[in-house]
Amino acid sequence: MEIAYFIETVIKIVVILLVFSALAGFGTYFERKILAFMSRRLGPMNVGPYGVLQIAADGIKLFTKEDIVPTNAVGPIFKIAPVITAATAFMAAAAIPFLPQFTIFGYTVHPIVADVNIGILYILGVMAVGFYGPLLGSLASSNKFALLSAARAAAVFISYEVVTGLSLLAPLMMVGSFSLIDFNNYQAGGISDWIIWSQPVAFLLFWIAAFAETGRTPFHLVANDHEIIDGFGTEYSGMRWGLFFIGEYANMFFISFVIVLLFLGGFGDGSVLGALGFLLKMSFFFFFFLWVRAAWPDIRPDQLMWLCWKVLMPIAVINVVITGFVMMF
Amino acid sequence: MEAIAFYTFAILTTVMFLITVLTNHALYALSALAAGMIFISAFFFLLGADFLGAIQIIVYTGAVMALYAFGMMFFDTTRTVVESRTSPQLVFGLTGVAALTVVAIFVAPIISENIVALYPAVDGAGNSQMVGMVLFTKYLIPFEVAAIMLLVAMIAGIVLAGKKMDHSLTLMKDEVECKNIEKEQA
Amino acid sequence: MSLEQFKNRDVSDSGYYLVDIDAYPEKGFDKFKRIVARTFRGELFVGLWVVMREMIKFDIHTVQYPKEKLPVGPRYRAVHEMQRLWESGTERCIGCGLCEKICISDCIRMDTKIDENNRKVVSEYTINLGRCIFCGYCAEVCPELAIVHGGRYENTSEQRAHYTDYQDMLTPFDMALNGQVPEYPGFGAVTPHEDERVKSTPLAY
Amino acid sequence: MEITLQHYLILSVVLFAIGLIGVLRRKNLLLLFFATEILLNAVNIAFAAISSYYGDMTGQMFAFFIIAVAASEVAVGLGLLVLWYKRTGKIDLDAMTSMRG
Repeated sequence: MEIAYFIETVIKIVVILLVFSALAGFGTYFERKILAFMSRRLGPMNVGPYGVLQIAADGIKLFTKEDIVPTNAVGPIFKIAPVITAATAFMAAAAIPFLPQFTIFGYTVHPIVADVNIGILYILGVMAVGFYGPLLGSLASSNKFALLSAARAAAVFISYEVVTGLSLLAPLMMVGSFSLIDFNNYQAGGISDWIIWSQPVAFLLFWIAAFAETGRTPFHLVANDHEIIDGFGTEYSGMRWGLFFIGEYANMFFISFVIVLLFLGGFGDGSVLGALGFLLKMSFFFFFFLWVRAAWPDIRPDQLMWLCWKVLMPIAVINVVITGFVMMF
Repeated sequence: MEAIAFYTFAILTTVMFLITVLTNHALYALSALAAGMIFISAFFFLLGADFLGAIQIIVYTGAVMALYAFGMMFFDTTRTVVESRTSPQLVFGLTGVAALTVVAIFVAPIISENIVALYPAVDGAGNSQMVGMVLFTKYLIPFEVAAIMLLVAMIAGIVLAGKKMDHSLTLMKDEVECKNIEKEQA
Repeated sequence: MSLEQFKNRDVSDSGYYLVDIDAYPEKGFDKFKRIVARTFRGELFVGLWVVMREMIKFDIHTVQYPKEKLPVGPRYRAVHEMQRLWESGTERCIGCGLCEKICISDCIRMDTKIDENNRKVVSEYTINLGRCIFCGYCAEVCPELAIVHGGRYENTSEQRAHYTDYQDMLTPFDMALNGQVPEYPGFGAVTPHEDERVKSTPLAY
Repeated sequence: MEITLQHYLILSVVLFAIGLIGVLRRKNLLLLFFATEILLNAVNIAFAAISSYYGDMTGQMFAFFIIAVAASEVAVGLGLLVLWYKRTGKIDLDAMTSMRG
């Protein structure tokens, strides 16, 4: 039993790693295609039919590029920083149930690596660690633009951690558990049981904060391309830069899963329909990341901090207080 | 299984903290300390203190170390830090003596036999539930005091690092010197 | 519209209007009100809707360049062509060297020799297209209309040697015979009934 | 092999000693702060271990309060550090001699 459990866990880890590494690659393809369609272009078309093999071409390019470590950079930390980003993104995936449990060849599979009873805290914590990648990478590359980016990244991530945590408090109070499986079971009754109906404010806040946590466009200040070259990635090249990218896209996928599990019912009662709906809902949130990138401009750093501390955080606190009162009486 | 995990993380933590203490490079120290903090949270998970482990990751690695990193941006991180070492023998000797003393105290069987659980764990409750139960009954006042302390610290941090604090309110020596220099120039 | 009309046109009713710019809010509460107003007017969602509409309409404007090429205007002046005579098929270039002389970026280089018939022929002729700025002086100065600018605009290459082949620039003789060498209307161009007016000499001009 | 409370306590002491080395030998204020963090974390391990092996939540509570104290210490200490650096351009412990009179 012990051995079987061990083997199962290892297989699950390998599957998640492979699937989401590949998905992160395809994420770039989807992003380029959708951004292109939204601006009346075609996007990548040359490699393979409709450019679907673009990811392979990109991968070959990234792997074969010269790996440059600048002279003044702090070598070991410069090299380890991209690994941190990618690794923490996949570590966070350990507590996410990707599908309802299913039985195959008489063996029940739980598509979650570790159902820890502090799942959400764990995910938040590991995603908080994820920003060490940009931070250490920037500090180590001895580039002032990278340093600026690191300062912004630190400020944005720490600030929006607050919003994420506070916005999650209210649903946590209702469910009474940190486990994502418990969250899912709480909303298993159907659409009317979804937490989004009872906690719309928390949902919106978490959604907004998710953009900051993943560093996507309206809050794309970690690597603000049009102001500070490529932010933390300025000195990076080849696969090291690619690892940053994989981390970012994996994070987008995982946070889409988490949003759906927390607020939109997850996989419901665990039927095939529920699993399909789960993937559909998750795809919508991933699509929304790209949609927003096509439509909205970045906001200024001071506006970002203003939004966090003077708008989102008070709303989150008020939401928690109101939820507490409603639950008490 | 537990022994493997314990020894792995014990060695990792020790190595990381040794790097933090002994390196001459501020960035190495920062990274090693952050890694050590994460490895320490592994002990908390091993001990069944899940909530504490998550808090360790979120607060220590997420917030405290980030603040340090923020602080480090004011200094040159790629330069090596020169420590004026006076007498390493004294440092290591004193530390060894202190460590031995603490080991003796902890390992002394008299103490460990007389410990009785003040707030015993409740069966059937998860770790976070137990933490909540104890924290909001017996330790409510310290909890509130800690909250106020954090608030005070936050305001103090804002005031200290704010823009208008380039000149000191207490040490007026520099300003006097500056004014003297200005007068001389004028 | 004549120039006089254009000068006297009425600007006020031709679709121009002043954009209504509100005063910039100074106080904190005014700023808050502006944010609320902007949020609930749904400007953000208008942006979302516009890009989504464009995606659904799928009105793609991409030209997939190496496969599809946009037509080039008839008077486009790009990579040089060396012309031949229609009648005899000999090269028009007489090796005078004026183009080499006038070229301001020094990219034309030619070498001539006297052949067995005691005629001067161009033995080597190169134009470094990597340096050419397409000013058109060489075509301007050519007394024989031997060098002209053609419509070929793809002049990238991986090797400089590719820029130096005289034979590439010579218009193929069958094209010249078929009349595919384009002549554009305008001053100095060959008119349709040129044959009736031109005397039959080896050099038509 | 079973891991007992003694293992954790000894580990805690080892880490504490490492922190002590740091506190004694560091002259750079920022790195001195790092060493104090190691001290606090070493004690946290001991608290959590005792709490776990005696089935008592008090140890974990103390660990929480230690984390809170560490967070406030960082906020204030780092503020002072930045202020000091802005004023003098140094964060060397030996350079802070303005109280010597």
